[in-house]
Amino acid sequence: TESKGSGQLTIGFSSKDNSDVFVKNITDAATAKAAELGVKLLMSDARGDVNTQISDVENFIVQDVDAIIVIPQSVEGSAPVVSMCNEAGIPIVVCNGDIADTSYTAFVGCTDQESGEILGTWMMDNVAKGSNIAIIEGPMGQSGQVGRYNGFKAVGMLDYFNVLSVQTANWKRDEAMALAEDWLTTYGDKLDAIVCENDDMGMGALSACLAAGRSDVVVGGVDAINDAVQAVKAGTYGISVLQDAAGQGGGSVEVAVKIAKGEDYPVDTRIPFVGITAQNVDAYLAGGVTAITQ
Amino acid sequence: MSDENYLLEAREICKTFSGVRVLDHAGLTVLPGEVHALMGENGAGKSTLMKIIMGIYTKDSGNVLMEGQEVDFKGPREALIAGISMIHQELSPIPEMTVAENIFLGREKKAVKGLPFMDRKAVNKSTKHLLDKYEVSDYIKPTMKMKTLNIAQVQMVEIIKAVSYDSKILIMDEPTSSLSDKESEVLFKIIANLRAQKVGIIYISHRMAEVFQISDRISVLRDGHFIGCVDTATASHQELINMMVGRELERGYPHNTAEKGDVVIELKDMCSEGVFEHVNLSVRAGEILGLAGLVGAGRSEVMQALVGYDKLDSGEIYLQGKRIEIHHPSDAIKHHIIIASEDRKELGLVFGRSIRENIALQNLSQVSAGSFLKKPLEKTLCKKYAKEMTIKMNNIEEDIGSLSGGNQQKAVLAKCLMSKPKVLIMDEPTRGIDVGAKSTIYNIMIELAKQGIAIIMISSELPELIGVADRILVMAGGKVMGELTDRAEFSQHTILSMAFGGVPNES
Amino acid sequence: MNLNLTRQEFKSILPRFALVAVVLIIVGVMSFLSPVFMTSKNMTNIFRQISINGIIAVGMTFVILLGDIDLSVGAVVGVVSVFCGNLLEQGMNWFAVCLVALGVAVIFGIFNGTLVAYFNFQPFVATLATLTIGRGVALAYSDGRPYIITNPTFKAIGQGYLGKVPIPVVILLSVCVVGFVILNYTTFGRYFFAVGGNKNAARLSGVKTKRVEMSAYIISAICACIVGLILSARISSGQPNAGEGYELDAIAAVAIGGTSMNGGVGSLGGTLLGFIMIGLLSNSMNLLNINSFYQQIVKGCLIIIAVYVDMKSKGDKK
Amino acid sequence: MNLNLTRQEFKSILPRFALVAVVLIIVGVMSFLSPVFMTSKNMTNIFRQISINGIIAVGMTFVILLGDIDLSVGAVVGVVSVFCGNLLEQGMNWFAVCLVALGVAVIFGIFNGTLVAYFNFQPFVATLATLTIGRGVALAYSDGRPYIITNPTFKAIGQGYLGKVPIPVVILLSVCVVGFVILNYTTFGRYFFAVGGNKNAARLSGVKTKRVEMSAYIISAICACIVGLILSARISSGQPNAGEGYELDAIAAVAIGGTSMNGGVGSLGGTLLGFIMIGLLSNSMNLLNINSFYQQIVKGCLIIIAVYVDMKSKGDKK
Ligand SMILES: Nc1ncnc2c1ncn2[C@@H]1O[C@H](COP(=O)(O)OP(=O)(O)OP(=O)(O)O)[C@@H](O)[C@H]1O
Ligand SMILES: Nc1ncnc2c1ncn2[C@@H]1O[C@H](COP(=O)(O)OP(=O)(O)OP(=O)(O)O)[C@@H](O)[C@H]1O
Ligand SMILES: [Mg+2]
Ligand SMILES: [Mg+2]
Repeated sequence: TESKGSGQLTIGFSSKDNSDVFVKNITDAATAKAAELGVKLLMSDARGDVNTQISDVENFIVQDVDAIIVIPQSVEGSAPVVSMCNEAGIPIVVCNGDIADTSYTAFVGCTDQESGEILGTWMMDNVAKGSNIAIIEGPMGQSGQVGRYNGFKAVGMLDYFNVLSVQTANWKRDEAMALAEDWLTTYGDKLDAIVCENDDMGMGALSACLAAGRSDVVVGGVDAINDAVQAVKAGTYGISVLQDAAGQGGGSVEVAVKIAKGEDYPVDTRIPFVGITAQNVDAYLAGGVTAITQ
Repeated sequence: MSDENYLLEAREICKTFSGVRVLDHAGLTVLPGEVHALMGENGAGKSTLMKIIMGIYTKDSGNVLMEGQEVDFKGPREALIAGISMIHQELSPIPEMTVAENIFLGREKKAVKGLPFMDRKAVNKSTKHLLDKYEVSDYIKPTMKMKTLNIAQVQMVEIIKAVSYDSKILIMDEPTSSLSDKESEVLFKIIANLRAQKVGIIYISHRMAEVFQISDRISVLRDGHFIGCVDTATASHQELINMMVGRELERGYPHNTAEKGDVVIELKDMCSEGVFEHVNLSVRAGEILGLAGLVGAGRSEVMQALVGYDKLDSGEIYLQGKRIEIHHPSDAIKHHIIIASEDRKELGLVFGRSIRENIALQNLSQVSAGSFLKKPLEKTLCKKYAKEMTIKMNNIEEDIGSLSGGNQQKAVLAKCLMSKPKVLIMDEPTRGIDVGAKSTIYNIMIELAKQGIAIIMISSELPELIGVADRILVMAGGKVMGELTDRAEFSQHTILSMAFGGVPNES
Repeated sequence: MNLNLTRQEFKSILPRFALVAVVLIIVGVMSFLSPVFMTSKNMTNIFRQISINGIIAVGMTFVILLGDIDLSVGAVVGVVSVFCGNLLEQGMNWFAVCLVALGVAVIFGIFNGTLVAYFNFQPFVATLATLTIGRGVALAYSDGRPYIITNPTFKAIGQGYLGKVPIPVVILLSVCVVGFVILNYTTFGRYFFAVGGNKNAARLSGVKTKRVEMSAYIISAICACIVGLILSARISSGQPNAGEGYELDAIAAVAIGGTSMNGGVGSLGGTLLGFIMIGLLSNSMNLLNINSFYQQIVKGCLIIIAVYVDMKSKGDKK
Repeated sequence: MNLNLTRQEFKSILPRFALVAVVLIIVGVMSFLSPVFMTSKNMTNIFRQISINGIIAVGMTFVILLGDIDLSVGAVVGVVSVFCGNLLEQGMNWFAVCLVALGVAVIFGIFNGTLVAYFNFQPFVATLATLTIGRGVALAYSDGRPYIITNPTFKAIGQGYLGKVPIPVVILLSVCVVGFVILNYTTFGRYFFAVGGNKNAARLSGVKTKRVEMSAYIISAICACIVGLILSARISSGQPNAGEGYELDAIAAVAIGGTSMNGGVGSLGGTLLGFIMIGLLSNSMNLLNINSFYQQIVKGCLIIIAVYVDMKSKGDKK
């Protein structure tokens, strides 16, 4: 094709939902990296719909791109894209989350379960055994929700504490806030901690607690979004588990380019999670991810 | 006479709507080949009785017998199958479907027997046949959409549809209320034909002359009671009116004795492309100007353009000698130029809202301070006007839609009166109104004329126009064909010949 | 005063009773099932949570009374949220921000109103397009990122109290009262019923129907704007996704309240009961710790029951 | 044959032209802008992607022709998806699974139909409740987790080809043809126009209006079921969240196609153009690599333009 002829590589990037801040961070990093490497990056956005994601990949295949990067919307539902790419002979790099069909060319991302494990372990270290906790989940079935909940389970957090309630707030701040408000009235002083599967919900829960004068309730989440990190610094938010968006976005483009150029490439890159807590928040704010991953 | 002779018999029918008894042991009998007229004031329960026979409403008690057998239809479908069809008082065309589809709705011809495929050609052909037979194929075609027909054409289609069922019994609920004399004649021919075929016809109408012309017997309902049944041959107008209203009524039309003042309104060279052209007219204070013409002459259109409802391409309007601009009906209302529309369902009333709100709608400035409503005042005033118009109702807060047709018309007039008109345009003001109410309306018109109001009256009932108007303008094809200024000149013959003379030959 | 109610008058009050009864039953059952339900703290919670849906539903009532629908309110909430977030971040005065937000919302209202009233668009289509455009604008403007709101005065709109009453609840009450007065005690309000019942008849009666239609969308947009402000203040951030799906909850509240989607019939009192019922339900199920999946099933069923009971009590024949 | 078109006849053809013109303009501009656009591979893609929205839109046309609306289709897709996923996982035969799915969908259709036709619910409210219940059922049944589908025959429904044509496209075409024949050539189909145009008149003419209304919801549910099957096969899994928001796209397609939300006026041909336009647009913008946020803005604007052009060409006065 044209792109191949002109020597410039074209890479298709199928994102799951760019209106999700964390995902947007990945895609922005990918765009930046592509510009840096001088490759053309086609960005598509499935807006949270598996079917759209499959369509997006179909469109990339038609355009005969040199490699495709996918942030799977659904572990199982997005799986057909892998075989589609394989049939079309286009290398596929899976980014950020797991996908059911593991015959992809390479993986750059993390294991969602790990973030759940880090969050769970920190909670067990910082909140007394047998305390009463509540858990706010993401939309059921999404890899973030499944993986993080499994992480809680794996480190034994669910048994370590007395879990009062588990509800979903669909990654949304206002829904989490309403939920937390209702819990604070239902359980009153009994409630010791709220574990959230992401920071947006964590911020909602935190606001509810502070508004009710309950700064003693320990709240934690995942993603290290801006206000969450600020809250950690202010001492109101327990922990925010950082997932290195830039590492994933940039990394996946690097890998894809290597594959397209026929160079050696790492098949499975796992970017580790790091918990941002009162101990390392200043270092993180000063030096970014690298400052705390050393 | 034994029961078996009756084609249809309704006995001791009772019906209550939300606690109000509408029919109280009412009944009716129909013989084969008979035209049985049913009369009564607005809200007497005529339509309700018919709807019970058709299975549209369920009766509280009583029986309906068809050819001696008791029947109890669960819906119009069963009645149609059993051989009763009905022309409904409220026209209900399906606007987006063709004439043919409307006529054959519910009994479409199938292309292959047993399969649900429709044979459009056959349906169109049968419709063409029907339209030819009833002499309306000049201006109604099978493939025309209903929405393109005017109200008289729609009425003709509904008549043809009801007739085409070849029923044993045909109920006609005010079939001529939207027809001019020309179409009415077609209908009477149809009726004569059916009568010869031994079809039983129930004919509801408020037009006395018509009833005497075509019926064999006349039954009268009053307040849901059966009052009596008389043979048309031996009955007199006065007797029937007494039966209907239960009191003596002055006969004939009241004469407008109001003093004529200066010209109140004058229209100059009003044009609207394709609808009417170069219409000039003026009305003086205290004068009643009659507008005559066949249906489709464009009378309503001129008046609706005058009040700013329809578009006006050119023309000047002078009110009391001063040129005024009207771009929206609110402008007309500000100038006290008020119209009572011919189509109360579409343009006159807001169904689903109370009588009070409907009467007050265009007069809110009278019952508000700034933009805030004075509700008690609103209620009192509306009640006053409703009473003046003798609206038969339980409560002013009732839904306007629960009133009988005639009473709805009275509500429209009440609303107009409340606007304190200088110029009052009454488009078919007595459509579907009973004799008692008609004379009330004529008297009100004269009363208003005496107050110096200029009145423009459009009517398709020539006797009424001749009786009430001081001056008559005849329109045809959107043009004014002529003017009759001398009451002595007024005659149905002259008016009709002018009205026909102007109709350009349509092919 | 005459205390003898006529049948008619009784009937016009009865519909309220049926819905009120449903609400009271929920309250009764809940105070039995959950000890904290009837506490003032929980009641405060319920009303604060209700205020979001409630304010939008009030605006939606005006639109639905015309037989129209406004699907764009959720998107307007999102647009308002990102504008506020951005402007506050740039240090603009909180009051000026509110005014700008109002201006932006009114533009959306005028856009809807123009399409529907002057270009004869079907309301569903016009506002669906506006919804799509609005969400796109919110996302494009913010590049999909939330803004952090730190301005304490602004945050008070969502988090503060007036005496013991949360400010969102105060705003909700004010909006309800204003809406109620407009609809029931002004000529302008009366026009909504007339235009919704029969647009042509209303026009012939001198009502400027296009203006009424335009105002409905502007009112709806203003309510969405207020919600956008409250929500952003409540979650301390300007989020492009804010308000997603709010239109459906608001429409549900209006419909439960007995306002006909065909226009001409309805009341704000009904809408009030509608959103109270929805809010009560969701709070109750949270208190009872019912699984969110089953919550949805229960919510759907309760909508049906409430509407059914309401219809029966009105003896409605559609 | 008479080739002189009357004004009437010409007007009834013109509406198509305006929409066709919009579609052709998009195609023209795109084949100029993107070299891959006109390739057969891309066309195959477009039609495969369209099929999901298209099939739902066909069913929705029947409902909207009555002046009703069906918001529950997306939820029915979700319910069908989890049932299929679960039953296939248990090793049930693919055809039996399809039948069970059909049965489940029809139950939802009957539920909607009963509420609307027999209990006089407003369609918006009834189907909104069904949407909530349906999604709750899908989530509760699956406990929020997807089922993996491995059955190759079943997967072919979404991923296979008949000759060179993808099976979803074959199904879409069949659904369109069947729908077109029903609507235009059967008495049953004409009743949709009659009931939508004037329900009372249709009833007085002996049409069983309740049954017609019931059938519309069943047809719509069946179409949603077919989409549920195709979608599950395409994504090789039974997902409780499948089909979220599909109702709005389908309604947009129907509305762009010129079917009035008030009922009585419309055509399947219009709907066809409607969903083709939406699909084309989204494919085009993806090929042009337009930022997804701006895509939404463009999509909203194009809906408005298409509807406007269509209305103008019809000389519609609402
Ligand atoms: N659906 C209804 N609900 C409530 N009341 C009704 C209903 N239909 C009719 N009525 C009432 O029943 C009474 C009789 O009405 P009906 O339509 O039978 O009168 P009518 O004799 O046909 O009058 P008109 O000559 O004006 O047509 C009226 O008082 C009317 O208000
Ligand atoms: N469906 C239609 N399509 C086009 N023109 C129409 C249609 N119906 C009526 N017209 C035209 O509009 C004009 C007026 O029609 P309309 O029947 O309202 O007249 P009218 O004199 O007001 O009759 P009425 O006696 O009912 O008051 C006529 O010139 C007629 O040709
Ligand atoms: Mg009657
Ligand atoms: Mg007329």
